[in-house]
Amino acid sequence: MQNRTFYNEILTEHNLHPEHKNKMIRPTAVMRGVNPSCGDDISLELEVKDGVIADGAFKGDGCAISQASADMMLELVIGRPVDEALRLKDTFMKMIREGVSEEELEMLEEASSLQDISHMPSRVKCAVLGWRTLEEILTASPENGEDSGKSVTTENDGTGIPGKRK
Amino acid sequence: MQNRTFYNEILTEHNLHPEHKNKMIRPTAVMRGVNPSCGDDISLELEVKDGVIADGAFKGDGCAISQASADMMLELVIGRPVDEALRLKDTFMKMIREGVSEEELEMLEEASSLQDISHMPSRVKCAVLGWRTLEEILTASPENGEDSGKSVTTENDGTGIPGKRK
Amino acid sequence: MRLNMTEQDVKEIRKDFPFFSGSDAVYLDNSATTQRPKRVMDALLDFYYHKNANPFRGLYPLSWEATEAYEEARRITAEFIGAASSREVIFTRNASESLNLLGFSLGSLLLHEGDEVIVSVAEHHSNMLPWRAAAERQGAALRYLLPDEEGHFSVEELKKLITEKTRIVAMTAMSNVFGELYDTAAFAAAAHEAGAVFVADGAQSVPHTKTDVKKMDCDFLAFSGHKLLSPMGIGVLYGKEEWLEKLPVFMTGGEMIEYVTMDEVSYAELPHRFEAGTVNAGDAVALGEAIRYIRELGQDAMEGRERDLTRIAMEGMKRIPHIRIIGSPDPDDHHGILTFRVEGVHPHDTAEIMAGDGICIRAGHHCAQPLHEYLKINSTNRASLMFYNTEEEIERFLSSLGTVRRRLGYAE
Amino acid sequence: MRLNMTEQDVKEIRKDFPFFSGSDAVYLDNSATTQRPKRVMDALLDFYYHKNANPFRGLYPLSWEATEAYEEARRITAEFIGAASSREVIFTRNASESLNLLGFSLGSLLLHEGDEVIVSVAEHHSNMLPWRAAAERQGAALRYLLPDEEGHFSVEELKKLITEKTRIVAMTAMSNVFGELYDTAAFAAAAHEAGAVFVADGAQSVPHTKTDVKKMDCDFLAFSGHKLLSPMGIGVLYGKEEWLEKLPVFMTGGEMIEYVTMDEVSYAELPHRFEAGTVNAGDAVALGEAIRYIRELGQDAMEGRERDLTRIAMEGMKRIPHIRIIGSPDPDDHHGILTFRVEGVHPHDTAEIMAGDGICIRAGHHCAQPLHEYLKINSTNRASLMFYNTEEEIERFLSSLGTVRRRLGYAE
Ligand SMILES: Cc1ncc(COP(=O)(O)O)c(C=O)c1O
Ligand SMILES: Cc1ncc(COP(=O)(O)O)c(C=O)c1O
Ligand code: FES
Ligand code: FES
Repeated sequence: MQNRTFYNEILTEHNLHPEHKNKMIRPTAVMRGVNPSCGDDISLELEVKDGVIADGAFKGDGCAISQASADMMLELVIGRPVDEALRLKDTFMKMIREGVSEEELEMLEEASSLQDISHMPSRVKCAVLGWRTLEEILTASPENGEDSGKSVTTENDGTGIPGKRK
Repeated sequence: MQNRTFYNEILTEHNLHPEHKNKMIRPTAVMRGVNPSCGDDISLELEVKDGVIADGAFKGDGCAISQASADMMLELVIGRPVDEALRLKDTFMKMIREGVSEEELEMLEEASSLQDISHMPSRVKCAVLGWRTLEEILTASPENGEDSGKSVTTENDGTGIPGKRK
Repeated sequence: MRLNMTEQDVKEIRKDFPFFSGSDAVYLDNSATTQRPKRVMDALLDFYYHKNANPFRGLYPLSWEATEAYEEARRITAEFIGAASSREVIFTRNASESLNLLGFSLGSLLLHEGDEVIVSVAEHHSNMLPWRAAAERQGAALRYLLPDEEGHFSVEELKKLITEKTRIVAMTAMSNVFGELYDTAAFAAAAHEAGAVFVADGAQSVPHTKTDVKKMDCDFLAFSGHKLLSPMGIGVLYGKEEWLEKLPVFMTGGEMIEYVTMDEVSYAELPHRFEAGTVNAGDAVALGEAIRYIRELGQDAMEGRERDLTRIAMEGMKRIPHIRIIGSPDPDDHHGILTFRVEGVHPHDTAEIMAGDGICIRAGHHCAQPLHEYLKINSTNRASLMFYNTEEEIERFLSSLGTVRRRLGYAE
Repeated sequence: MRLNMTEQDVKEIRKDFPFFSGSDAVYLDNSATTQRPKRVMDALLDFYYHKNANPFRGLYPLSWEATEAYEEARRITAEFIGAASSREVIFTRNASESLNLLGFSLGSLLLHEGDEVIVSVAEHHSNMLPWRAAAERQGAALRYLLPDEEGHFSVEELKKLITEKTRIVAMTAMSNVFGELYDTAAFAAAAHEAGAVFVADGAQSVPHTKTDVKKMDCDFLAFSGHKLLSPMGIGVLYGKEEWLEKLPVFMTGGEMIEYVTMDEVSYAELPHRFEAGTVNAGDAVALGEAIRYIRELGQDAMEGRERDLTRIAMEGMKRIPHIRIIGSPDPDDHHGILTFRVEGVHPHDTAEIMAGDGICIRAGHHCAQPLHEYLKINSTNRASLMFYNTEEEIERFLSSLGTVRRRLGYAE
């Protein structure tokens, strides 16, 4: 376990001083992501205009990893077209599941700092919570201002977590 | 375990050729003794007259030990007063539980051949089945010709059997 | 993986089992419980000495290792019985707990007033009493499937017994009295045709023949580790995922929840929702190791060896006068289980006399008392073999058996 | 029997535990499960290698030895908790199974429409969900006994909660979150006064303090072997004989019957009628050995040692800024259990960071989610000590804990 290095400056900075947490935006879509085993949840808000993520924010409680990951994710996808954001999501998931090339890693910008999470199987669910919620929001109702009432969990999505809630 | 010697001639003789099994008598009292775990049971019949066991017989199924023991018991108690039979019962039980003196052993006549049963804890219940039924019949309704409807079991009378049905 | 197993091989194999070096008893009560190879117990110790923590509960590496070891045991068990995924494998204490879980949960799911449950009359009490209790709780009726005199069950008979009220058919895949292996797939098909669920008791079949739950097409299968070279604290309930998803939970408590508030509770994913409280990771890991050992020996070789020993034993028994063997006259129907009576001798005396010769066999009803009632026999003796028994041991068994009547005073 | 236990003694004692020689982790999750002395596992091996047979089932000497070993474990367990006889000791898989047995059997015996069950809000899920399920099945209602902010429960509050409809009061003898030991006798007396049955959860209390069920006057007591230096497959349900005699059976099957016909069944004597299927004799024997070991060490010495360590740990924690300890401010109320939060840091991050330093502590709700809901805390960390922890380990724990906030980016 490389915790000493894992809780690095990028992560702690995004956790303690998140850019996009509790920010006021005019969301066109809202979705909740929940990890019942730890009781943590986030609520992700996006403003999608003409196929582009114009703005985004999140609320909620969670560990440093989930909070920082959501913040880095928003930093990365705001201003990008929906399909590009979804591709970045794929790359992020791939980074955690099987690893990616240097090139792909660079595309993830600061979010790439989470690559070692794969060695911490119990925390994968934290790192992917924001991303899975993003995926759901974008594929369920990309242009929709209504809260679909659905929510997402990353505790049984087979992201390679051994044990209980695979 | 001294089985080779345990199934000795006295025992096998009383088992294969019981003197008192299925004998026709005019019983004044009848009682059933059952060992549910092996499914075996005997029915003990006594003809008690003026405080003396004038005659006795048994029916039923069971292992060689239970059958021989019941037969030896009847051989011993027929013709004796009720209180003497009960004292012999006490001596028999004591022989199995803790051991008895040479003198006491002799009083039991052939029934003393069962003394080593104490080394075969699972078979104690067999050896005492007849005796416990005798005790019950003599203390419950010594002079009574009616079947009391009760029955006896030796599987949970704490005769020193370890385990299950003590 | 061995393709066959000779007497010489077995003498080597027995060195894997510390029990045999410490005892010269002839252990022929393998259907009750088996002995255990050293490597199985070593795996247990390795878990307790190097990976021990409460699985699932901690974030620290040790707890993850414990979780991994436990889940790895589940995966290997799933593979061993041909389950579609390890979500279909629930660890229990023993086959009895597996079947009670079903009695309670499947019973309450499927049984209503007037419904029917079919069990065979040859069931072990553990696959009979839970259904009787379930039927009683739910106001359903129990029907008995009866075998012929040789212990064969017929699918036709089952079909005759099935009505539109039949909800559950529970039947052993291999009888612990007859030793016969039944064609579970055929009985399951008859049940399914009528819309009933088929529960197979694999306590005897899993240790003695290759198991493929897909081929058997049973909806549930129960078995015990301790009859499969493993410790006494672990059993398995296999269930088809679609059924497990519908099944109400049984025991509740730690580990089997997703979240609990003062008013609400939501249960964990399969298979965890059926495993309340701290899991028996140590024994599960040992079961995993036993399965690895069995696969290395080769299940076909084991089964072949048991067939050979059964033939030798049964032929020997047929040569001894006054022996009555229960079930089929064909040794290949017995899978190492030889239930018998010595005429004129009470089975407890037979077992006692043979115990004096160091032969460990059983006397009684082998937890199948209704079968004995049906066969109109008070009790029987049973010798049950395992691949690790030797021809020498069979000889000792036969020669002791041959003297029983004489030692009880019969001329012959 | 030791009268006290110094740091030096403990260094010797740790040599009894193979786990410690193989790991330099600081294991502080003892409330979840403990480590095991070699002699406990040796007793297990001795059983499997030299006495292994299915207890109760055979007439041959081996089976009697197995039975004797199992029953001897029961006797020593009965003695250890002050039971009147070993008929009052039922072996189960773990505390959870013991409590589920009660939920089903005592629930169906005592609870009717409109009746009430009281549990404390601090109960482990295993002593809460079985009662919620029982209440739901029987149409009864569940009431929560609430503690004050420091984790103390009051008998007065219980009396206020009890009505003439209260049938069962189920309460832990020691909280796995607060670490506080409750005066079971006083709570039981309040229950008894109202004619209710008192069920004590001893999962945490039995390993950490001398148990005398007569003094506690509880009607039932549940605990687990794996929290008591034993393997994971054995638990205990103690019950007063008069109650056990009335209690309907729970699981059915082999071993727990007297006789079975096709239509009738009669159950075995106490305690066997509550032990369906092959018993876990191996783990029971190991539990017996663990109890012997504990008695040799001396329970007072163990308890004293745990009190000393708790004081050191708690004083150290109080010196670290931004640490909030849950429950009583008095170390003597904690019995080795220190549940806490690092302000501003999510407990999973605290546990993860400390795991990186080799410190094994817990994060989450410790299977007491309703208590966390009541305390309005999402989750917490928990360090739980055992007599075998060292002062050095407490130092390592404290120094790691002192760095958590800094490593998460806080200035201090
Ligand atoms: C056919 C069969 N079913 C069920 C059982 C019950 O297994 P266990 O006692 O391990 O629960 C046994 C063995 O005792 C058995 O032979
Ligand atoms: C207070 C309390 N009760 C019950 C349990 C349940 O014990 P087990 O998981 O061994 O069944 C535990 C431990 O997990 C506990 O701490
Ligand atoms: S621990 Fe809950 S999201 Fe990380
Ligand atoms: S075995 Fe039944 S009386 Fe002896």
